[in-house]
Amino acid sequence: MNTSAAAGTPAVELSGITKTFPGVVANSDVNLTVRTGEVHAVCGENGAGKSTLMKILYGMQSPDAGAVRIDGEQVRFRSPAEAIRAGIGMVHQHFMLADNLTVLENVVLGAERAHGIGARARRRVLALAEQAGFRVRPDALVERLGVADRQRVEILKVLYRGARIVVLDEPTAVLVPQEVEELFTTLRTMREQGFTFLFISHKLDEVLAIADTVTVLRRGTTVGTVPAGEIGSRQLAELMVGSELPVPEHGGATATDREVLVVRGLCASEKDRPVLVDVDLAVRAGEVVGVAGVEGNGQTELVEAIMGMRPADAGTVRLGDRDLTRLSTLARREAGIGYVPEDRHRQGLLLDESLWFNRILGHQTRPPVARGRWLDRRGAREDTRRIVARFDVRTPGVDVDAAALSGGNQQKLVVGRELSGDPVLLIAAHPTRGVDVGAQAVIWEHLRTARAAGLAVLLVSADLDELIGLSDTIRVMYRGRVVADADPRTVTPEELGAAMTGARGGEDR
Amino acid sequence: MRTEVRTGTATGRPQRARGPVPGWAHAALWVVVGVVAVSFASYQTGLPQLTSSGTVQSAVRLGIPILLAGLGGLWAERAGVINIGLEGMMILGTWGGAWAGYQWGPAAGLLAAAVFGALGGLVHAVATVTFGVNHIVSGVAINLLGAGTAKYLSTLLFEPVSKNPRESPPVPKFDTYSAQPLGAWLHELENLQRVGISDVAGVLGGLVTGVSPLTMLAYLSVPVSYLVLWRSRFGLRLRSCGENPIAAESLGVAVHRYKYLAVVVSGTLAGIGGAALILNPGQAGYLENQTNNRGYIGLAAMIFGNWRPGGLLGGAALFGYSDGLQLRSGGTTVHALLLAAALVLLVVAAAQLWRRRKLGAGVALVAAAAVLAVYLATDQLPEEITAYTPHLVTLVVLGAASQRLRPPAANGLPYRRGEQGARE
Amino acid sequence: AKDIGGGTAGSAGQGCRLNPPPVVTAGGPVVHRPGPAPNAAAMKVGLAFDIGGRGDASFNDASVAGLERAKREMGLAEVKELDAGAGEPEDAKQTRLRQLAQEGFDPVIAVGYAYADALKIVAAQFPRTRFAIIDEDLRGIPNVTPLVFAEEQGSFLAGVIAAHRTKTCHIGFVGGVRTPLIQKFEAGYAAGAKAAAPDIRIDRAYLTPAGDPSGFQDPNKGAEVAQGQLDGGVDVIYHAAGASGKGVFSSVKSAGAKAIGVDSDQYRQPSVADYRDVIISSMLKRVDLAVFDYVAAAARGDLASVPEKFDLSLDGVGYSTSGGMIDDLVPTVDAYRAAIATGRIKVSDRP
Amino acid sequence: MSTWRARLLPPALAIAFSAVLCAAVLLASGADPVATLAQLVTQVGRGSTAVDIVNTAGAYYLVAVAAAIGFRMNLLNIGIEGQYRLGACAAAIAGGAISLPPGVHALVVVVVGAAVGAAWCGIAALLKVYRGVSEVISTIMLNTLAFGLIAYLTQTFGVLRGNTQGTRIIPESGWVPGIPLGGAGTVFGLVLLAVVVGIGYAVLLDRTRYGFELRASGLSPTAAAAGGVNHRRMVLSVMLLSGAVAGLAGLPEILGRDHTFTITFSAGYGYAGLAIALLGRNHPVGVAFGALLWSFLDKSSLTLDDIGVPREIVTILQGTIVLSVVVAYALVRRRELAAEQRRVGRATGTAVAPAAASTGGDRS
Ligand SMILES: Nc1ncnc2c1ncn2[C@@H]1O[C@H](COP(=O)(O)OP(=O)(O)OP(=O)(O)O)[C@@H](O)[C@H]1O
Ligand SMILES: Nc1ncnc2c1ncn2[C@@H]1O[C@H](COP(=O)(O)OP(=O)(O)OP(=O)(O)O)[C@@H](O)[C@H]1O
Ligand SMILES: [Mg+2]
Ligand SMILES: [Mg+2]
Repeated sequence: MNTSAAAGTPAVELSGITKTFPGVVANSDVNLTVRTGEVHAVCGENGAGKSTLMKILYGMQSPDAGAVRIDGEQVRFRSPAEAIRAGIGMVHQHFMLADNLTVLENVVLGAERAHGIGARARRRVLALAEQAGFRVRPDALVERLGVADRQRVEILKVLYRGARIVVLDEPTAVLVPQEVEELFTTLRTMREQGFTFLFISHKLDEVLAIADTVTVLRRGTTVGTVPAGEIGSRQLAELMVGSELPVPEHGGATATDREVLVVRGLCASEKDRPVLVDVDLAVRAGEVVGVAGVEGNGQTELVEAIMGMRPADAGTVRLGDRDLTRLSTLARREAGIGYVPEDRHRQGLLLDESLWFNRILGHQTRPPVARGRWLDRRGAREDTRRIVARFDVRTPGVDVDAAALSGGNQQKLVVGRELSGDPVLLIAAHPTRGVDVGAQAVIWEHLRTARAAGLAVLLVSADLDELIGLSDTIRVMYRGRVVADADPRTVTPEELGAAMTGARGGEDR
Repeated sequence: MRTEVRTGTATGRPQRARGPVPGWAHAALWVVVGVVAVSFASYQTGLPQLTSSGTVQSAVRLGIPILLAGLGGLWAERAGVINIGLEGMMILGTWGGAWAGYQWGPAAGLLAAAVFGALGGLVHAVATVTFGVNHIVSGVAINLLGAGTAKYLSTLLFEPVSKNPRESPPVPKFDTYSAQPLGAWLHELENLQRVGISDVAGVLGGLVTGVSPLTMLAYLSVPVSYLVLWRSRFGLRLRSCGENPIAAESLGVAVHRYKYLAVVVSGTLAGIGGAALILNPGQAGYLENQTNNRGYIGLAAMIFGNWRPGGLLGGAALFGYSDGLQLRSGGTTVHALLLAAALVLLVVAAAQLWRRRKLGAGVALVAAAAVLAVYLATDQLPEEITAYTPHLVTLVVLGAASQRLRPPAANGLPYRRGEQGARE
Repeated sequence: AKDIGGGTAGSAGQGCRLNPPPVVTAGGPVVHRPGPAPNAAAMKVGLAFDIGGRGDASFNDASVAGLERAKREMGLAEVKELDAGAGEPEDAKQTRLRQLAQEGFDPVIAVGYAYADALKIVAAQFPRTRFAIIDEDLRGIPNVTPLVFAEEQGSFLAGVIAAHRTKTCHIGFVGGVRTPLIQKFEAGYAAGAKAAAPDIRIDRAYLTPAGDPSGFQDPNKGAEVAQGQLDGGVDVIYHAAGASGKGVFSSVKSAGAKAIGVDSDQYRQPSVADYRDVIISSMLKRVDLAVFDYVAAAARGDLASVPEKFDLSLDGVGYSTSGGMIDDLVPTVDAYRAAIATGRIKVSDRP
Repeated sequence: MSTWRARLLPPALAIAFSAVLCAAVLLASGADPVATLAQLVTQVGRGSTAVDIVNTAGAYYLVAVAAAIGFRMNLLNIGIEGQYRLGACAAAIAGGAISLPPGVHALVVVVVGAAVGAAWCGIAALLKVYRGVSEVISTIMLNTLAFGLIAYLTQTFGVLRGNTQGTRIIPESGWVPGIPLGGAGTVFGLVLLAVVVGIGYAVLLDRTRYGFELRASGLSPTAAAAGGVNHRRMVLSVMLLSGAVAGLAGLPEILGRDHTFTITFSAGYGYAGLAIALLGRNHPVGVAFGALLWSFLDKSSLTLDDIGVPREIVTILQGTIVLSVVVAYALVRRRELAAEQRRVGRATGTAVAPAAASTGGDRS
């Protein structure tokens, strides 16, 4: 299946790249050839080694073995600075921006030699933005920008350094379809101007839409390179995981009439600025309510307000017959809410503690992990073993630190924990973000099972396929309000995206 | 790693960074408010000491070591390294300054103080940057180490000469200079004792008379720090290490090198701050425990100044002023200061009201009333309290203002090269 | 422009309206010393220092000087000094005393009132060892001899000198830490100044309140406080501020005013040699003398002969004339001195 | 299995490294390191040194536990110095002013000490929780202010004995008898208080819900918040607890020996406490060893004058020990995590193969 794509000198040639981290072989004998002026996609499960490979190309990590050739010439980068000098730029999976610096400062950082940090640099930035087809305000603080704007800043950074070869590591993960389309327009414009792109994404339809060639990694090695035109997303998925791609499927309505969560007129603000405006919401037993929205439009705040982590200015939150509005987070959890937070490292886990210790978090007042004011360490261990077995958490035992597990396994532990103790409501924020397809399937399956057993689920996700696939009904948030409802059986991702950007209302409103 | 991708704005719309008034004008306005309040209090109570050039000179002398220590803190923390070891570096500076100073004169003393402070900074850099030790822990250890080393060395090297293990031999001092004829003219104005004019003349006069090269250096280091940190490439890179070192590294910034540099500069400044305790006129040589927590206070001044040179200058000035006042003229003037404080609080209340913050205005108003009541009900404060006026003032002001402070985002976080994504 | 020293203070005014000195009929003080120095060749003396330790140019050094003289004149065999740390706990003081007693030093001299409590305990444990304590009137323990001084009397003379030297009729006192001991200095000084010039104004300040020892260690603060007094019109300052006194001297010097030192003859003290030309006199507290007398009494086995208090009449306190800046005042000051020594003037030790 | 190594190796390495460094310093200044060490060790057997070491270790243990409680939550309570002195002062004033049956009297004194320590630290806690003032700065300022307050209190409520200003003597009913060991001195009865506090600290941390919440908040405030831990309340209560324990530290000396608080009362324990907590890794047992080591160095160093070695070498030793112990911990921790990741990798590497084959929605 290996098709040689080389015609003329390839822009990038990686051969025999091997890189090991303690306990993990991130890359082993990876080969990759990228032609000049193409968009070359790199696909693979979580942890397949895509980012590592790109970081090696970008000089952020040095390979244990293998060679890197740029425009035919063998190079060995010891730092990003050298890669930048060789014309390589990288937009990272996680934005690499300093929030407290301005757009201009972020762009010129590290490349001050080119045009200084003053007026000349500002002119240059504005010119580049124009060339790429978007607008910027050089003196705005980055912390005030939305996700799409931040990504533009990232791309500007790369352009400003005169990169000809641009690595985009999961650039679309946080974008809505419209924004993705804008990005792709930019990429196409630039491809015509002669730029070469390495493009990483988990979303295979996107890959096929933008890429000229696709290389698939599986567990650290290249399993094949194919022209994008010759392959469908199903085959691509099989290449990636060695089997069929799981899709979140709905599995029939199980919703009842019993309202479990009722949110009425919820308002919240941050430093005098409203972040939630008059939100109404209800989730019934056996129902999954999906919340869609571009990041920063109040989903996070909604979840926090329901969990009692953010004070509400007005409105009520009820769980069954109980009014939760004045209760603490812990009391809400005790009342039967499970919570999968959006960032497992920051909010879900104590990375430096053992798995069983992590099992206690959020349940510290309840059996089987506690008895009154005392912890039940044995109970915690045993119940953690149960979760490990039931949720297929791959670990040698429950005494290892959470930090030692891979992301997917960490997330399975979190979901398992939050489904423990018979919750009546689960709030799941991005439950499969950055999780590989295997773990994703496990998590989806468990959500579906619990729903069938009568669990009410509030699902916040940026993955529209996940939202559409799992939800019984979808609410769209924009600027802190619920602006539209959508029926997942009929809505398309594009329509949803339009509602999320406030372009037009959803079907029901 | 924790790259936040949330905008925090419900509207998703980029908001304007600053209000209509630029920061410096804002600051200048508050300085004016302060001076007016103090001259009013001086007029009301008939205590010219509140704005006399002598008091201001005291404030300068007492404030300079704190200013320098604070600048040291600023440099380190802007690069993301918390430096609570300033005290230890300052002690090393005093020892080094005295040791070189008594043998080769004040200029050599200054140099040695800088070098010794820098050495302290280097140790801190090795511990925090290379070994990833918790910054505060390392700082505490450096304070122990600095004190111990200085004591040990002075027993070893000073005692044979000074006959006292806790003291250096006399150290020659810098000469002082005054801006003439400006100084004399201001002095005349001050002596007229006219409301307002004399107050301003006193304050300005105090700033330009009896200035030593070391004081000039300290004055200069404020704008220089600003220019270097905010207006140069070097500074941009340095600050980026304190805001998001991983991003900086990804752009080819040698983060470790900048952190090292910043912490060493930090130590150097603290060391010079130590030198200011021994090489300025009117000061003794090295003396055990003479820094007396000034390093920590410098840190407080820096936080007080919101991690900016201008604000830090304000913090050091406030500290020096209140300390100078209570030392020079004791309880009565500190008591008069209450009147000025009440006045400033009133202005704060008005400003809050203007911004339609009712709660803030109310609190400020109540506080103003309380301070005024204390002022009217007493005619002197107990000496045990006035002796610590600066500390109290710092605490109160921080309590009132610290919510608006904005430390560098990655301040104090451990950073290792190539670590990003290790936990992803 | 470069500043070239010299101030304006002191140029104004003609000084105070002065009282005439007291007329003393019985002549000078009567100092009676017991006979010739005994032989102390078999004696080993232990010395436990207070904070400040050797080289403090104050009472620690003075006690060493006393022992040096004992070595010279009585052939004292061995002296051992142990140093104290700042803020050290009580048991460190006990350990120090115990260590000296255990090693066979006898007598053991505790320098400073900080040893009072420790001495009560250790003295009971070593009933055969003789102890002395400086600056604390510790009575009722058979093997402890207190060596205390009438600081207020010496300070009285300093006050007299200040009153005669001020041109502004305004003088200052700078204390290190507001402790009862330092307040004795203040009390005597004020009393002396008032006795010589009833209209005189006296500014008094302490660098830190009791319990914060940094007041003895912070010359910068000393300088500021003195500067404040000088700017307020003071032109003679007496300090009892330990190492912070350096700061006082430096401010006094740059203002062209005058200073009075404390404890030892500070005019001759190397660490403040830069300022000697403004140190017109020093209040002397003769710890050396007391230590010498005590050792001599111990050598004779006659501790009862150690006076209860080393006061003016015993030359236990006094004033210095080094530098010759108060030579014209000596008759006046001596008159007051005689009046105190003979009990005609009583000096209170409370301000 | 390797955890005991992870616990013991760093301090051992650090002490060895620091000893070598100090030996070099001593050699450079012409002293004999071996003789110095011998002198330090033999001093333990002399006089009351051994008992003094135990007594001071008791106080050190208390301040170190106070520091450790804060450290566990990433709170740096530099104010222990002020808290323990103010606590001791207030407790002594209260003890001297009341008269109660034996036992109860002492208990009241102990409670007052703890309460005042907690209250003083509480100021910093309130400022932090409600006004966002860094506790580092506020506690430093409060330390200095404590000086003034103590001076004021001893002036106002105290008496003058000789040249020493102190509080009224506590009547005998308030004393806590010690364990007399004759010539070797008397072990303070309240050293047992340190033991009790230590056990309480260990149980609290390991076995209780509160301890769990404390550790969780320290490790990740965000995760703790999501897990229902009220961060504000934790900060407040932990600072109060830390202050209360600090407030106890001066009491063994006051109730066991001095029976009054004088302005010359021991100073500097607070800073030592921070260092000891670091040395002992905030662990109840580790801190105990740290306190003993620190106390041994302090007490034995008094003898160094005897052989003409500057006592400050011990301060240098202490500083390098703290610095190198944290470096050693950082290095060992890094190695341990890598080893664990390897272990997980190995363990799951075998599990991956069959699972990968059956990836899909068919597993539950
Ligand atoms: N710095 C590091 N230290 C240790 N292990 C690492 C490090 N960086 C990556 N790994 C591990 O190497 C493997 C490959 O990671 P990598 O980030 O390259 O995967 P990826 O294909 O980009 O995954 P994703 O789709 O989640 O972005 C993973 O198991 C990861 O845990
Ligand atoms: N600093 C910046 N960097 C990148 N893009 C930016 C920046 N500032 C603004 N933009 C983008 O430029 C466009 C214009 O935004 P801007 O804030 O100037 O005003 P606007 O759209 O007129 O706002 P409003 O919606 O209130 O009318 C937006 O799409 C925004 O995302
Ligand atoms: Mg990746
Ligand atoms: Mg990843």
